[in-house]
Amino acid sequence: MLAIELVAQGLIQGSIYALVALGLTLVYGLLRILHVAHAALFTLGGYIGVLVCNASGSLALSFLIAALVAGFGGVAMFRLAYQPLLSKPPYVALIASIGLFIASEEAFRIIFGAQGMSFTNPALQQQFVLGWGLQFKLAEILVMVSTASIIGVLAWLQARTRIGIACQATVSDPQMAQSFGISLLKVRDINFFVGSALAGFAGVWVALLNNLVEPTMGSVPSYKALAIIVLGGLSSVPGTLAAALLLGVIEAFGTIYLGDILDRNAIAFAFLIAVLMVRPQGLFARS
Amino acid sequence: MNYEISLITTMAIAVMFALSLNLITGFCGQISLGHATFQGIGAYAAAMLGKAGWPFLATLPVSLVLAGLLGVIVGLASLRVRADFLAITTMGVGFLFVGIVRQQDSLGGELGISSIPDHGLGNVGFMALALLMCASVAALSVYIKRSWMGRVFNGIAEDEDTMRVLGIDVPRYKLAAFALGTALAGMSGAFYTYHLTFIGADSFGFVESITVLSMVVFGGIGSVPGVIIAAALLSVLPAWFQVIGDYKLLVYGGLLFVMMRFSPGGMAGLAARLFPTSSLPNGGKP
Amino acid sequence: MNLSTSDAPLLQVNGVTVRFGGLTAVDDVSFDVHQGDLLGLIGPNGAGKTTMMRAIIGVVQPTMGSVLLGGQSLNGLPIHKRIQRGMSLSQQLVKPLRDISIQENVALAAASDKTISPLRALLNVSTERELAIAQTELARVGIASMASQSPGIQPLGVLKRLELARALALKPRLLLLDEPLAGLNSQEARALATTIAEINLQGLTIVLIEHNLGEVMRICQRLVVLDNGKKIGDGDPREVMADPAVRAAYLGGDALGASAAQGQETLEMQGA
Amino acid sequence: MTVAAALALTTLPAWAQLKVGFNVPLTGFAAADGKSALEGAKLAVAQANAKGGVAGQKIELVVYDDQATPKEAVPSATKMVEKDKVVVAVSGSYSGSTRAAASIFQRGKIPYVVAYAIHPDITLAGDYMFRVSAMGEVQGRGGAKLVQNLGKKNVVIVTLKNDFGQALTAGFKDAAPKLGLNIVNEYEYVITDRQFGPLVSKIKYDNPDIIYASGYFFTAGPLVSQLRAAGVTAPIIGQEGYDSDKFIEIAGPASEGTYITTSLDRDSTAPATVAFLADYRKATNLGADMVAASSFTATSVAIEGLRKTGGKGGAALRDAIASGIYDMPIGKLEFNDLHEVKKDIQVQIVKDKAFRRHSVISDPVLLAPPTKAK
Repeated sequence: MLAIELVAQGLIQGSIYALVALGLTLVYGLLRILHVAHAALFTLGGYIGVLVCNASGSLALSFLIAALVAGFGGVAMFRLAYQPLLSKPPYVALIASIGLFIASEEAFRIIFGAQGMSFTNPALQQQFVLGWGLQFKLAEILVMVSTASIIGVLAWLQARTRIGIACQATVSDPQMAQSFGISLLKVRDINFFVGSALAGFAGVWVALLNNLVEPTMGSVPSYKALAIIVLGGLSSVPGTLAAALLLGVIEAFGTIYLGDILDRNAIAFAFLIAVLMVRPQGLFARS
Repeated sequence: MNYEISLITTMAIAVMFALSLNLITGFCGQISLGHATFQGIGAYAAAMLGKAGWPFLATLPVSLVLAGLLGVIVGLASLRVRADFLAITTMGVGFLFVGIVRQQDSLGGELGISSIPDHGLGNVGFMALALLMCASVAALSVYIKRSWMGRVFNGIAEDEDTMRVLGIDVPRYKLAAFALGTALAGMSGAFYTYHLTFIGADSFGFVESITVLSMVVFGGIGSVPGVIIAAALLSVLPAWFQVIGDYKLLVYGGLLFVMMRFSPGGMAGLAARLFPTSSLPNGGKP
Repeated sequence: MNLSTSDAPLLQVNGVTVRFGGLTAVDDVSFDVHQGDLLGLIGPNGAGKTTMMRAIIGVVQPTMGSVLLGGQSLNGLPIHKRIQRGMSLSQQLVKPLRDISIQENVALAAASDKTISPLRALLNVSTERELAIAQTELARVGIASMASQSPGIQPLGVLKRLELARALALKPRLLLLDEPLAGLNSQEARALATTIAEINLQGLTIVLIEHNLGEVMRICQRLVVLDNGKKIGDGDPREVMADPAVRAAYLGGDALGASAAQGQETLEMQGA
Repeated sequence: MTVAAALALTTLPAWAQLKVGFNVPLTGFAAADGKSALEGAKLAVAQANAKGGVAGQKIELVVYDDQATPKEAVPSATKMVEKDKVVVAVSGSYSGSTRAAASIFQRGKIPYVVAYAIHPDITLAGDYMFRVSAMGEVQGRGGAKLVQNLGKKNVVIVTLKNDFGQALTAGFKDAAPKLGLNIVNEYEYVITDRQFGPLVSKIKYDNPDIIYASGYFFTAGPLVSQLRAAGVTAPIIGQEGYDSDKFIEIAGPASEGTYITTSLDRDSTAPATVAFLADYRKATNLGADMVAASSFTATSVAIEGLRKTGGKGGAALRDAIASGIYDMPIGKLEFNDLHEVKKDIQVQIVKDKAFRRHSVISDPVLLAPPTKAK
């Protein structure tokens, strides 16, 4: 069944989108910043993943270190770049973020080379035949499974733990949260850490799926993730997840059936604009 | 001399383009991440007409009007969404434009349009005309800033809700800013076409939209002299940056970041801080 | 002193209901405002006063009912159209434009005939007339001497008067004041209330939301009382306040006038 | 400033006198190819200077980064003509920037030798333009011929949506009916795509005999590996964009058996090719690819022209370059009246993690480059 296969491929791509866009949503919800440089942490994760895996041979270790490095990178970005700009008009942080992103892409190119890097022994390449002519790489299946479980765990943490509830409270009313003794700075740190770690994690997955990390690998996610959080209604985690998966599936069908009218990026944005004309607040936002 | 003439023409076109965005983003406070689309509309209109035998000067008004029309349409659509979304919708329009042009064989598709006929003004004449139009756009900007329109724009940029309570038809003013800014971008596009004699869809993509926004912000959002200096500098910076070769874009991105981080008012803001006596009205918003 | 009541009321509020989701903020409220009135719209926190005001000015559209100005329905009109028809609003949160002077802030309102369309605004540069009007209005509210200063550094008392001058510069037939005294100390509040009464005496019709009941009682000729979105009183201030239903509503919420000087309506604002 | 620029980017001494301009994408999306191109050109200059330069003068390569965009190429080309006063220029860049620069060099009457940009308009810009590689359409026709040679019939075409990919596909589709091929389906993708899942699924259902897919190593690597992972076993034909060891590294075992049509035969016994491959490895510690070989060739052609004119430029140099016959790593070259080269197409196949010679396509009619008449 071609349709099923296309849906599956859409979900694989959508999972990656979701991992990257979630971090953006957390940041937007908290600080109202369109954090373009988030995609640089995704690229950073990819590079760390390949480097660690090639050096140590352990994929698990490479996921862990990539997520940690990207996570701390995100916190550093927040502290050094965004925190001092919070009182400024929003475009200031947006442009600063764009500048940071351009500089990071170039830094990756200068440090790691323009040619990109690959795993010497790419893991999870085993093939799974699922019947009905469906066949996937192990990595493709695992990216969906791990995205689903990570987001599930996050949702649980957010609903059940003190710090999770504090984060939610901070998003809906920072002043109120502060008056209840929640440290704004701590909540922001945690959000940046978690969001960025997810992006780093996604970077390793993409490195595995393509067996290639490049300096420019973040450029598509940088703007596509913005479209996704808008579609999801800005700062809604379930909305972002749904929008990411939906966009993945739409792109999958679009590239096959609309390929000679519009390219993949144009399809994504045509969809975005069409949705906004009908539902100006986004697909999944509470109005 | 041709090198200098070419550089000055490049600068003049960039300044025109940046000032056109400054009307929308600087004066009226509406962030656009797709402004290159409108330069593209003007550029393609001029290229198609030029190839059909129109003289250069006749393509200018058509480019202007076409880009302005599209600007109004995009503006109308954008008014439906909340302010936060505007940046993203305009970005989407940019990707749509590139996607559509790439697919149109009549617009040259991926291959773009080359062998655009000569403008017939000579290099010096063309430069002079570009400078003249650039000066006109600058004069118009200064005039708008002094007119009641500029005062209202300034108010909308700072606080739309208050302007509404003052009886201002905010959507119409935003549309007016879009129409003016995009029309002037279209005109800069016609100059671009005849200057480079080659255009392709990627010449008006996301990167170009970001670049022009950077020019505006770098100069000092809303400050006419600041934006002129920034656009003139940044448009030829890559040529100067040849010296630092490999590190060019790194420095460019870094500069943008450092400027925003330490002087969000751009160069105009920096100047206002360094020379507190010199008054740069509105340029140096804290 | 009042101009004699003309046949049609200046403002008619007819059965206005405003719902947000399941919450009914204003419930079937009707009242008229006549030419020359100084009407106080009062009620405890969460009574629906601000929502009522927003329905009149057009920030929210009523779910049911209608608002008429000079006999013409305002239903469906955006804010700026209502203002062009002769209303103006002085907001509770004072938000002046910070990078222009106090006088220029008021002049922006005084230029309403020049800024009615972008094209007309583009073709008009001169500011003399508007600056003169602004100076007059600033004198009217008693801050003429601060005209050239920046609004960014002013105390709240001055900002409240700036806000009032800006509303006056629109040359309204009906002036809506949303808690003009909130945040002021009693001396400042008394002075501003006196200014408002004087402006009314000059012939301008005013509707006022206020928590400071002392001043309301002193200057208003008529009160409309809301509680839980419903109108529970309408008439002469002393008679209305003597009504047991009104007293009960106030005692159930705030003590009479106690917290009035602070006048925070945050909950109600968020409900909107 | 110019001297400083040259110093920063080349290893040559400042007293060099004969300037050869070189525009190349060193930053931006094409930086990977730009690096190879620059190494190739530098090698050509170094070899010429080691032999004493031209007419007693050293050759200096004046390098400009054009980011592969026309906007950067125009000021660079103007500067080369006006300020640096280069006697000859070489393009180590993509079609967009090369097209924009071409008219400037033509106007300045400076011969411009293009390494690997494939757009037809380039040589149409005028008589000072030269191109050492086969145009996209010609290569595309060669691809169709290869399908026929392999005895296959039903083809799926996957086109990279840029001028390179579209020119290849146009040529392929032009020749396909004449060769009795059946195009089952056609797909396009953009240069930023790395995930081809939906496309791969669809191709599996098309069940073609063979796949003709244009792209660069960074798109082709993931594409080929994903096709194989999904169980598509049909052979894949790529082109010179694949021609990089990076392709084999990215696609891994999936790259085995992939054909490419290119201009560099790594198993060639021709002395020029053997020497180039060895010298390039010695100079850079990397394996040469098509971009490096073509840029080396274009630069060498320019230098040989200079040698004939004794360092003089202008019309003399133009005529000298046009009349030469060159023995180059990418084959024996000779320019026609449009200054395009006629040459055979090398077919390489990936075998044991390396590109190996598969066959040579030689069809003087099908592979004829365009001429002035056309």
